[in-house]
Amino acid sequence: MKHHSAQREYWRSLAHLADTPAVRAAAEKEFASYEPEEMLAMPGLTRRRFMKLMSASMALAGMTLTGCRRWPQEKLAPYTSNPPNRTSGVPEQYATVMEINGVGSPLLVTSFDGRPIKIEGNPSHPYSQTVANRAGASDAIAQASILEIYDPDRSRAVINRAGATQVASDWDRLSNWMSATIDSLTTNQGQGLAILGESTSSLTTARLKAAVVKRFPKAAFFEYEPLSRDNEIAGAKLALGRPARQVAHLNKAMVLALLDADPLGTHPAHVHYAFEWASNRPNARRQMSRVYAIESAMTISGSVADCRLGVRPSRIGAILSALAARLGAGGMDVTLAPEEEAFIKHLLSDIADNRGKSLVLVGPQHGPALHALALAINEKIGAIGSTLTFVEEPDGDRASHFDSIADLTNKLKARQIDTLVILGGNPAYDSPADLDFASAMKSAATSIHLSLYDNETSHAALWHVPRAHFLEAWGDCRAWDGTVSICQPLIEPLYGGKTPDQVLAFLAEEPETQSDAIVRKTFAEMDDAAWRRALNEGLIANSGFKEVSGQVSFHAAELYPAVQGYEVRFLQDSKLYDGRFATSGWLQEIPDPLSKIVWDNAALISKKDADSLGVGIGDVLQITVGNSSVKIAAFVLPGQPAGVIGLALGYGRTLGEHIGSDVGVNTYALRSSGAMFFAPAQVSKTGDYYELATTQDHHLIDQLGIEMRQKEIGEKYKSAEVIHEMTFEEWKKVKGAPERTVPLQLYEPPQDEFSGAHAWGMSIDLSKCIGCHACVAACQAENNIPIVGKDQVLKNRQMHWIRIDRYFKGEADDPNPEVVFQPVACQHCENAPCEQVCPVGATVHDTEGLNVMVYNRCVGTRYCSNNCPYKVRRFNYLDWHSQDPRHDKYPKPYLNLPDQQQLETVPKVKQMMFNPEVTVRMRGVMEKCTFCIQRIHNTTISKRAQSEKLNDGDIMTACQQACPTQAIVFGDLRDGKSKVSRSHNDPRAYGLLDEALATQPRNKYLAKVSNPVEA
Amino acid sequence: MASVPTTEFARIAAGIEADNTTDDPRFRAPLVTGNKDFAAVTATVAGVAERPAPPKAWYVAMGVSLSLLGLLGAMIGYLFLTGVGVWGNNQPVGWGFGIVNFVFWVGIGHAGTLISAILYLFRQNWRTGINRMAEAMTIFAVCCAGLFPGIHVGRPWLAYWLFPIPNQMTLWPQFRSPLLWDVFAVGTYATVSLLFWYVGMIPDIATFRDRSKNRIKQVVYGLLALGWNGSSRHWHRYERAYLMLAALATPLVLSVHSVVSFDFAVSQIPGWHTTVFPPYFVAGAIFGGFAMVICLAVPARALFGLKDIITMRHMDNMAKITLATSMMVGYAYMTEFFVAAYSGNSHEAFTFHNRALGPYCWSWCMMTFCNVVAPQLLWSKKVRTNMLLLWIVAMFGNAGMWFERFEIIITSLTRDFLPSSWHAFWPTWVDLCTLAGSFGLFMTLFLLFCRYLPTVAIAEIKTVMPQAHAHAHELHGEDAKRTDYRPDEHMDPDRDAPRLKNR
Amino acid sequence: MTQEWYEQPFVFPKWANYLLPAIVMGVVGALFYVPTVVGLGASPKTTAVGYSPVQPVPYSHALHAGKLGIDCRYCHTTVEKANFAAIPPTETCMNCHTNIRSQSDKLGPIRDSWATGKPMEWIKIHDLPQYVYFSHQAHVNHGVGCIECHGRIDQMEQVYQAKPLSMSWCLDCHRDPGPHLRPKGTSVTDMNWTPPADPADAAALAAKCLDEYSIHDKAYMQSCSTCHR
Amino acid sequence: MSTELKETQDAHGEESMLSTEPVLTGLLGEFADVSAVVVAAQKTRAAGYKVWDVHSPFPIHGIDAVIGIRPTVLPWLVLCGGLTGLASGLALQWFCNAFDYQIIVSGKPMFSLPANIPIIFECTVLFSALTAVFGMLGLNRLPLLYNPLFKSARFRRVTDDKFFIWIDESDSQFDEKATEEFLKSVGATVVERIED
Repeated sequence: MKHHSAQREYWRSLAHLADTPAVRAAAEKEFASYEPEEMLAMPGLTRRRFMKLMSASMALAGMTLTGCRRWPQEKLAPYTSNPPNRTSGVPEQYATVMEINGVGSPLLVTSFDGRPIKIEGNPSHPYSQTVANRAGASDAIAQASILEIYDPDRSRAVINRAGATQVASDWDRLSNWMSATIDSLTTNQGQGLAILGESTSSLTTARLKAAVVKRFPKAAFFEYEPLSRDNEIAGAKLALGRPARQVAHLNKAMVLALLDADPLGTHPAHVHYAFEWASNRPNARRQMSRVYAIESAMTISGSVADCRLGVRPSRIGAILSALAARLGAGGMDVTLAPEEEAFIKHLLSDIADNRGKSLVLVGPQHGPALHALALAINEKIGAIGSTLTFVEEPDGDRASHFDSIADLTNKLKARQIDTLVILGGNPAYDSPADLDFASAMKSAATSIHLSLYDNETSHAALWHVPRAHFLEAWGDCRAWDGTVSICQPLIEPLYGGKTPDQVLAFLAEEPETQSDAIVRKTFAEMDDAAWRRALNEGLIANSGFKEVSGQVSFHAAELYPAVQGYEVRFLQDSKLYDGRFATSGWLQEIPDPLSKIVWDNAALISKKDADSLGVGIGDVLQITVGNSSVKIAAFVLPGQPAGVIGLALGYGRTLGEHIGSDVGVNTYALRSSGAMFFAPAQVSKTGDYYELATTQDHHLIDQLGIEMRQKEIGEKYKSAEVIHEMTFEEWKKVKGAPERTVPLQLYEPPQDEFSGAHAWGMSIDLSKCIGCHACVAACQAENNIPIVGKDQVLKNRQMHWIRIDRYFKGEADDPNPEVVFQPVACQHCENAPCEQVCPVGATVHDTEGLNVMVYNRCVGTRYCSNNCPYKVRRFNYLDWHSQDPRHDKYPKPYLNLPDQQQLETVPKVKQMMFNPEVTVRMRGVMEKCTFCIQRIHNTTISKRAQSEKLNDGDIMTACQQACPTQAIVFGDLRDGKSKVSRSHNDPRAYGLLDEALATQPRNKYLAKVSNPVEA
Repeated sequence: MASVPTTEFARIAAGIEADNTTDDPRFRAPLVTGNKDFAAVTATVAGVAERPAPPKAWYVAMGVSLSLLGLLGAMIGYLFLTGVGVWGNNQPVGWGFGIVNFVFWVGIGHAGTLISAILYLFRQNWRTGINRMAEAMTIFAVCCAGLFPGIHVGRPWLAYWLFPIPNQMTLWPQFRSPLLWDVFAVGTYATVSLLFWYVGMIPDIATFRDRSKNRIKQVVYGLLALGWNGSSRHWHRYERAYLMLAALATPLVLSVHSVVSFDFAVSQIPGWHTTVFPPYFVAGAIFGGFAMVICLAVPARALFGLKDIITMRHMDNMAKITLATSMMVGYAYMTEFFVAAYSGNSHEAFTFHNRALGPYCWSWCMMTFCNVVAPQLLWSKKVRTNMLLLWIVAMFGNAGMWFERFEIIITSLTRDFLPSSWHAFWPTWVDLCTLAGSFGLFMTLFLLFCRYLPTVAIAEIKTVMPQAHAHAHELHGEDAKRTDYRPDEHMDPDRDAPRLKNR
Repeated sequence: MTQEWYEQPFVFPKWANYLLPAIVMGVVGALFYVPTVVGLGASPKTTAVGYSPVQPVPYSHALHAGKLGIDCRYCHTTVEKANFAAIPPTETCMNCHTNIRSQSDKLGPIRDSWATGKPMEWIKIHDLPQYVYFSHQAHVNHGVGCIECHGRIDQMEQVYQAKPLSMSWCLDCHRDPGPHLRPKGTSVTDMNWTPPADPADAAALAAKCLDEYSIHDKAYMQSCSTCHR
Repeated sequence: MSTELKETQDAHGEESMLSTEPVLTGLLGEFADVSAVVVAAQKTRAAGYKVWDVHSPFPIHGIDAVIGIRPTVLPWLVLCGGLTGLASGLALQWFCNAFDYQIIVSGKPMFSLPANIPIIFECTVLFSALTAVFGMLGLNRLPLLYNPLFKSARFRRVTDDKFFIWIDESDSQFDEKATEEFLKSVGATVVERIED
């Protein structure tokens, strides 16, 4: 997709920025109306290209009898005047940024004739780049935002809920209506006006808040995030005497101690952290870091740790202060359980050997004191300044999110607030249960909620205002290190949504009402050249937070009271975050990295507890915290610490639209102000059963199967057929190229067959993969892969072209099993077993060694899938794009030519999302990973056409590009110097099942290297 | 003449049945009992079709069969309009009931041609009593079999791409695929079996033609009989052609199921990738086929009064073959386990371990019991000659063969190489109804056959009756002794056939 | 012997014996006739070639490209840079037609489109299946003339489909590209260019072109992935 | 069943091609059982008749030798059919996969006999079987729906239990009276004139 790499047009023409009438006119022409149905007719040429929904009508053209059938007449609707800097049909890329919980993740969005269709990380931004200026990594959530913008369920109109009835309205009516209120507010200086916002680092928002305060001095601002990281800030404040943000430098940390911290999984900067972490796993200098994880839940970071200890959350305090005491960082030593002792013994010795190269991190669930203590330790071991630095925290002195929401609720209950403006968020759903925010909202005379969806909070509010998606709007925000990025729209708001800034500007009576003008004003001091560069690069250089330094003072941590019974631990969901993404089908169907559960959350429970409770997977538990309780199905997760029940937040939405409603159980119900992250609980068995859908280990109930699986994947840190691995010590001894034993073959493989100019190949490094599923989401977005819904996943019909096999190594009752992630896509075997069995030659090889799947030739015998030893082929058992993923338990017949089904049943808005370069498959055909052949061809074609040379790295598969740790490498094996050839010659390289079946895969895995302590 | 049928039916009604199963070295055991002459044989067989109305049981059976056939139609309609997703197939298990049923029916479809062809080559005269019925069963079973590959594909309207038809894409089938071998093998088999069946029927249809009283039957049978007039010259070439068909059909019948077994043997799924499959499948097919013939013959001979023609001896012989083949199948099962253990291939070993003890062990037990244990009863002559018991054992055989295919196809697919991809298979209601429906199709065709076509090879039966030889023997001798042939004495049958003035 | 079943004797008429030859001849005839008719009737040569819908504006390529000799790329700007040949925006028409024939009724829809901003809706003629990925830049930049696929556009009053655009037709060229290439320096848009008459020269030229554009070998050119994804 | 002669007989036989008047085509003698007909057949042959035949409900063992029927050429036709099938099966696969459109499949050679054997075999069998059946019908000149013999009500039992000897009037030795006598003498229970 690097058509444009010649002149990297990451920005739209300057004319678009200035809001001149001419440009508005142009924009109007470009999107004649905001009705997507009409928009479809617009960027004409490409209409047929993005609605690739007719595979089979053409397939029919091959049929002697219906060859005469002409498929529906198509119209060509060109622009009336070409927009500047755009070649029809050539995708362009714009830099923008997506903000979650006050931290921006920089993105590069591919736009196809005015429609954003794919998202990548911004390669020129330090917090997303993996290969400088070439590849930027991202995560599943960012990838899925492309689905969100085209979600037909998004709210399309302002809604007024005066009285019982809801009235569709529009922004003007609202503003007129508001003017009265605003007048009264101006008279009393905004007394009783409260504005509740999400956490944001936007400078524009800050500016506008000030402006609002200027107009309404008595207005009160509140901020709430259910997954707040305020503890870290408070901790730093405690230790340094001033609020500060901790920036870890994992590439420098050779010893990493994680106490309930998850820098690779849930940290706002996890993409960058994962990249840094991977640089030492192991690195070119034959060094390898060692990760210690002491955690009360199975996290991604814990799963890739070399040494892991699962403990109750309440033990973290004790272990940390013991650590502090023994390292001489002060505090009193406490007696630890023997396994804890044994564990920190190794940790201490490693830290001793790696002064200045070690780092101790504590998770945001733990109180400020623990963070302060951790900082004291880091001070002591010389981490601060090398592996850990401080930058200033914007608005660090604000009330913490939890206090803020509590304060607001009390004010509301006390009727001190009559006008409540809620900018985004969904407090009615995710605020602490004991506050009962939803009913508190009612006591405000006027309440306005701005949000993408007409959700729980919107229903509790008087007005709902549709929000502009970040791909539709202007804005700005700052990455974890404070670097400012501008959020620029890829498309005009589909439903005329507003940004929070626009609402604030309205309240502040700013002259600018358009989001672009509002943002530009914030950066008024930048000249156009600088501004253009900022847009182009996707960041404003040197705009990071100032470093702060200060003497870390020691503060004794109060230990948690010991808990005897069960403890629940609330988890940030790996996909739905805090529940705001519950409406995304892609995210719902992406399996949880560890449990592999889709379309549900579950009570994660250890084998030990499960046995003592006498429950298995799917048995419903009743979990009671304080006086509220929920019923939720149990899932026995290896590595889950005994006595701890893990509960993912974000499920059980009641107003999550078609996709998100009634999926899983709402665990916020158990979450009260006192205990936001973990709490003592009573757990009992209800006797009910609820079927959980997982994409792996289904029906692995019997001992026989379990034994065979363990045999296939091998013992801890030992190689076996499927998983090759070695310890760091062993690896240091390995030399030379991998030896491949070729089993006897019937035919001498013909030499001339793969005669192409290139020989495409891939390699996947098992020691770098953290199972984050960014690749899965990226593949889904790139290749028009449908979702199938829970019922179909139960039948194991999910369509992901690349899946991540997760294996637990060690005995079934091992409290700390080794976890291996193995991404498996089509291996593109040179002796592909799938090909010889296809009766119509629908899957064959091309001369560049790709195993190509020709959808339009496929009749769907499924023999190829049977004969594929990797089971990476996916069959369109039904017309997935047309199916309702939630409610079609019994598939509905379609009474027309099958190839028309998608055209007629897929919402037009959704059709805008399809990647025009990839055929949208119809029912009855097989599909599978193509190594992103559309990227290969588009790049090679344009390179040849412009007679440029093709360099290693010019072509990147979607999964490779998204991968934060660069575990996936793709390239040309003919080019001996290419990355991929080098890793194919790495001594660790092996072809999956190659020894057994001589399939000669073009994808090779690099054996996992882990760095456990010698027992 | 007219009185014969009545007394005949009376005799049957009285339940008098001769036991001709004992072998007495002194004389050849009769293959037609109830000391019938030619006319009586003709009358008995033709009587089935000439009755004014079939027995009540026929109507009942036909009613059931037709409703099942309707069900089949509905299921296929739903399938075509919705997608293969209405079946239970999933990601590891790409082939479910569709192919299980296909292999099952193809297996059934072997006994017919096998009985006809092989027994014919081996001069097993007793075949004449049952070959027609068996051949018919073959044809109908192959119809059912042919149905499934057609409907199990994702885009059935494109299934014709499996045939090498010139097209604007200049694309051809991929001949390395066992599925394509199937297309040719099953196609050939269906064609040859149909010819074999029809050629065998020509003289008997002529019999029907000459006996039928209403005009429609006379015309229809007349057309089908092709003007057969029993000329010796015709008989001469007819027998040659029939012999060669038999000689061709014998390797064919073995090849077809071998090719079907290649669908599995040529792939590389543990449990499929096995060299023993071709003989094993053929043995299984013969076993299943004979079981099915018994299941059909037992009621048919009772219902249509054919006990003197499909005699105890026939049933006894079939029972013996069933027993023998069931032992072969049992042996094949053991071989599989031995090879799995001996090969040292962990996947192979696990697969068989998994079959016997895994989640699908119930189907393995069903298979073993029905195909190996139950037929052991046939060692006892009491069972072989007790039609009810025999029928029950045969029914076990049929069920067992279905479970065998389920076993091979499903359990191997549910757990192959990568443990991450293992997944169970469960049929949906559509799967079950389609299976039931296919029996509807089979039974409907068979019942129509019983009603309107010669269910027994009349002409062939006559050749194995003593009257057919009588004292022709010494005449032969005499004829052989003659030395006074003149060269012109011989007439070349291909030229000097009797001239008939037809204008 | 009772003979009640001889009552209605039936004998086929004599002509019945001519049924056989009749049937045989009929079948043999059908075996040749039906495939021929179906083959010819259904082939894209019959169904696709000559497809010529009436466009909202009777734009004459014969006039613009032929008489006036406007280069294809004046309107279809993207052929060398992109996979698709862009249909010109209304603006392009207006460039000239604000002055020339500015009041012509035929141009009414163009003027409306320009005024309202609603796009023209031309009817697509050269319409490939959705799963076929044809790239103009891949062909145009390697010496394949427009005429190869579009025929004598410069002589068409109303554009029609000149070639079948069927898979076999594509393959004809992909399997032997040489004769369809024109050397560097000759314009691909030149409708009058013809290869040398002398077969030897033609062959030599073909070889030269294959070399100077480094055209892929046949094996690559007929790989499925070359056109399908 | 009367067997007396009519005046207008074989004199008009030939020109009555066009007329509707019945023409004698030959004599049909009925026999009760196998032995009778076999004996009669031997005698017929000994008597030097050439254009005659035996009709029976089933193939009579050894009758060929008695009448003196030479082995048919059918087997050779079938052999040719089989070879044709073999060749076409092989050619088809070679043309499709190795010649007309070469596509790389599983890194296997474009053409390799082992993979082609099953289909070659099937084609061989198919062609042979078709030749056998249609060759047989062809040589037997079937279907022949109309046949003067079918006019005889008795002859209907040739498919049941009766045996017939047919002597055609075109036989050089054929003389209606004499032949009728002859047939009676060799044991025909009934002799019938078959007219056309």
